[in-house]
Amino acid sequence: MLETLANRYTYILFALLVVVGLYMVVASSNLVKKIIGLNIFQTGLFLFFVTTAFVDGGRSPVIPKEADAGAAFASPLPQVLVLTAIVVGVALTAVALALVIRIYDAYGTLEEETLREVRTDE
Amino acid sequence: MSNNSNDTGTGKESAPGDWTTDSPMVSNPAESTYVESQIIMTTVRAVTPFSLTYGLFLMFHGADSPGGSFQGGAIIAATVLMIAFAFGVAPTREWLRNRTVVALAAGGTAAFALVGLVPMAFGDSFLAHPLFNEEFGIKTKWGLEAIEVGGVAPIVAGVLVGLFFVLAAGMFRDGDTTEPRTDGGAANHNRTDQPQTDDEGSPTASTGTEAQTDDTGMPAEDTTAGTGGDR
Amino acid sequence: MSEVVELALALLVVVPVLGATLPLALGLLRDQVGWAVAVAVLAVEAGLAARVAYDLAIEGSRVVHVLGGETFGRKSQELSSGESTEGFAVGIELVGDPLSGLVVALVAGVSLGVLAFARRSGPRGNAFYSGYLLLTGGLMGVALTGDLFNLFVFLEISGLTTYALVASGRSAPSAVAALKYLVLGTTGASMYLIGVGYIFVRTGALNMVDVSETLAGNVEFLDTEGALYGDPLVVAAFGFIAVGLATKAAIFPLHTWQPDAYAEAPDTVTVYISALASTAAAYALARVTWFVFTPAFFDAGAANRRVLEFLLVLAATSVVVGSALAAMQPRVKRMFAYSSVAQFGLIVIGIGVAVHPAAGEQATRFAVYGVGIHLVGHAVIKSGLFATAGALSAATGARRVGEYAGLARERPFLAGGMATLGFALVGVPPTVGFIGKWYVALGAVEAEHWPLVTVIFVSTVLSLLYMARVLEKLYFAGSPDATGEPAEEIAGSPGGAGGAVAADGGDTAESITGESADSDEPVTTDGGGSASLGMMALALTAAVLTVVLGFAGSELSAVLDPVVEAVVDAAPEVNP
Amino acid sequence: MTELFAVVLFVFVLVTALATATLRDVLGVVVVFAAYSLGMALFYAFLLAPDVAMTEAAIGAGVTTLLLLLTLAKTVRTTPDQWLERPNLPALAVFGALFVVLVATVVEFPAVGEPGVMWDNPGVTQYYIENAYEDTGVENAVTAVLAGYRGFDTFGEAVVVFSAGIASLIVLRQVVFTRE
Repeated sequence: MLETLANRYTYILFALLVVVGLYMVVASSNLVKKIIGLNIFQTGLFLFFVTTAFVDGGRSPVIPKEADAGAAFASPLPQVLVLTAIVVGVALTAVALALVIRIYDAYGTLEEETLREVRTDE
Repeated sequence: MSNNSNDTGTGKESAPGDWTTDSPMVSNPAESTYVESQIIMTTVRAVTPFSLTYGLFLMFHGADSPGGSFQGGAIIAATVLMIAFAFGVAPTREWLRNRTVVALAAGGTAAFALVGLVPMAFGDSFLAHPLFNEEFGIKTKWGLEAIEVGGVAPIVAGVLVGLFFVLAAGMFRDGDTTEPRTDGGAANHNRTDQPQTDDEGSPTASTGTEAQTDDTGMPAEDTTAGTGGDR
Repeated sequence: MSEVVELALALLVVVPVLGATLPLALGLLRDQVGWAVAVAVLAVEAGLAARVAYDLAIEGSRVVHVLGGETFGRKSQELSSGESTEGFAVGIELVGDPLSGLVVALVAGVSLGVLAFARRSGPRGNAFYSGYLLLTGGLMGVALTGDLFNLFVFLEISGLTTYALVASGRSAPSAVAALKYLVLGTTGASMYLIGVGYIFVRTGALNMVDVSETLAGNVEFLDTEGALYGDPLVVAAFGFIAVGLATKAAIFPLHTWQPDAYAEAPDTVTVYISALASTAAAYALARVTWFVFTPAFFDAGAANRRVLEFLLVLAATSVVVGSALAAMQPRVKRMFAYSSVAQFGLIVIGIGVAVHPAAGEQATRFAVYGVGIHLVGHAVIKSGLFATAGALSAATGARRVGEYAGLARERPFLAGGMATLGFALVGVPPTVGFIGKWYVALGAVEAEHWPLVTVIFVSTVLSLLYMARVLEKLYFAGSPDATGEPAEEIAGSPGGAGGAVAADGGDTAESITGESADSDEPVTTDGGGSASLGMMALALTAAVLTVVLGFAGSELSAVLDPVVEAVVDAAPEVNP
Repeated sequence: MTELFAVVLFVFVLVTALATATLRDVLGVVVVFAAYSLGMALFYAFLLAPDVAMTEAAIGAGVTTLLLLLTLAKTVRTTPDQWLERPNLPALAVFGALFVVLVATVVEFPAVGEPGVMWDNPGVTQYYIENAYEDTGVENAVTAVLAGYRGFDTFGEAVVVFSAGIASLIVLRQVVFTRE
């Protein structure tokens, strides 16, 4: 069992990062920290995809014109998916931060609890 | 709440959540925390050519080695941000002009779509680069390069720089005036009877003083005030 | 590759995106061009959508647009055994079938129609209309893509723009609602992506048809022993995908973003997203559940069945919880928002019942009818209700149920529309709301899911309760107890609304009425504001449309027949 | 040697991730998060994904960090009353359960670096490796797939970035880009 897990260490790390990220989203009171948590969640997911592309003893997927037949390459497909997802992630982060700035502007706080109090006073 | 804002004129209390205080634009903490430093400026001057070159290299060299337009565009954007940190946002923005940023972002998107649409004009699919080879003898590779260099890189560079400027300028407020502003280019709708439908409940919006102005009805000079205010 | 409809599939996605660059570019020259650009672009879009929807829905054809052409299209490969495979996609395909045809027509119709509302209600500004067009393009992509990862990308495009549009108003709570939506929506999309990753590890494919064939063990190029249905990773993948898409469709317990987002967004945006945002996610869930996993998957083992039943329990819970919470809301928009939670629970029940092992062919048929019709029907009903509520509040300032007292006398047409749409929401014949609900219920009865039948019945009673509350206030309560509403306006506007109805005649030319509304509308300068003709027209068109669609129920279900066959056969054809 | 490198990376990434979750000072969290992103970039490079690594370094560690810092500059930092966050026990329980579920699925995966089913499948992945250069004339298979085979994804990605720009204008209600 232990060996099974050790052989899958990046997948374990994926699981850990997903859980840590989601925990931050739920448990952090600070809005910026929630967004960082979301980012950690997503990078864990990227690690998962990159791992599926990985081949032990292989090469990165830059395939020269005359590739020698025996050479093993990492799969380009999951890497492309991750590239796309990283860019999607930063786009979401940017919009989230714009919202945070606006919320701060209106309520003067970034702490969720304080925010809740301010809003119930309305 | 914008602790260092130039709280001029309105004479109201700057309570959190009150949008009606303050000048039309939030003044800019990123700007006011800016400290002019000869060392940083010199360093940035020295580094800029190299990082720009590296960005361009990545952009154009993604075909045969790792890297590509995303990374290249991001590094070019990062270079601009570096300049902004060293020399201040307002001068950088003046130097770069809004038009450039918009042209990069919108133009990149349009270019990407149009390159993709060309094959469709010949009855092939969207983004069918091999058609260029069949019809014009242009290698497929150049189709890929076209969307990468002509589309993705400008979008990434333009939007990232734009995002930085927008976030740095902060929340736009249309203000502390009860008079609807007018400007020449506005469309012919009647602004004064615009129903105020999109806000309720919040003390910020229901104060009503700003209620009837239009967000895009700002005179042109005010639109640069976010960063220009400190000039 | 020169079939007009094939090309139009790609254009449906590209045209709004190209259009979205225009307001910004033209904005350098002129302010306030956004609305006009949006009308022009979406008119083109509606033309394309009508053409596509005709072929897909009426003719019942399946159209594939291979993006990137032959080189990046389907490949067959020589096997070691000497045979060649039937071909797998190495690129991305856009796929149109009757179900996506319905959604395409809905997206194009609603996005054009809501513009009539937006003309007066705002928000204005070029950026807003750029976002609006991008959202339309994103939803078209969701409707048409045939690739699991590409679906994620388009879900995120539509998500990102929706978050921004929710916060496009002036009010501060809208920003909080948008951030909440963003966090939950992104979490949901990422969950979906985890599921896609798990599937990818097992099948090596992302194309929906290829994944479906590989999971079924039909493809020779994959060296597995038969179907992959029992594989724990595949079961987990369905779990993640279902949770992710259910979050985006606002299913209990991850529905909490929806009431806030709907209630706090500007009226225009509420009308738009209530019709389409969750609808797109529910459509995606239906597509993946029916055509990628297929009924055979859910019949393959106890674990598979349990996952599906867990989803059904969540859906049933959101029907009850949504209805109950709706009945308790004093604010009209929030009440309708909670009602959406219930309605999407109903749709997900239909999605699940259609593929449940206990469902025979007849149950599947009814459930598919129910889902297809209710997806469209609910979009029309709910956007109509929000439009009516928006018009009423623009005209009289009333935003709470209590403030609706006696408004029927002041605003007979809007009140009539509200009544029609309300009955449709409850599910009273002959409206489209009845047909959708009826088919979902019939499906549950056929499959003998008695608890689900009970849930649907209870939710109907509850929805009758809260709609009755609104209608009772509108029609039978005394004079308006709200604060000095402009009574002097009564004379003018209802007549105008009557004119709109007469001119409108139940067709869907909202844009035309919207524009005429702009030119000859009487300028009113009272404090309460007034509902524009465009707002009225949209509200009343929706009301008329629910009845028209209700009478067209048999035609709608005929449209969905090919979908039923595809689900029952569980074998979507691979295009040559 | 490589094993040691992997272990060090694993620990570094995990520790920085946990630090972002537990530290209370937001500026500190942002700095740690930048380090975390760099660690992830190294991890991607280690797993033969140089393109992803460069993107993560430029976007994750660079741009995201800059945007986060800018946000903090626009808002006020409250000096935290304590060093660490208080643990949220219900959330810990829920996500602990999620972790157990995830690990239960993880053991089903092929071992890291061992070609899985996806590789036996002579379908998509092998096709790219064998034909990418011939089809597109591009040596970097990632670019070939990104701009060629899956060019529509990249189109969607470009639209997402553009949308983000538009969205920030909408959210902050700025008209700064409409006129000079």
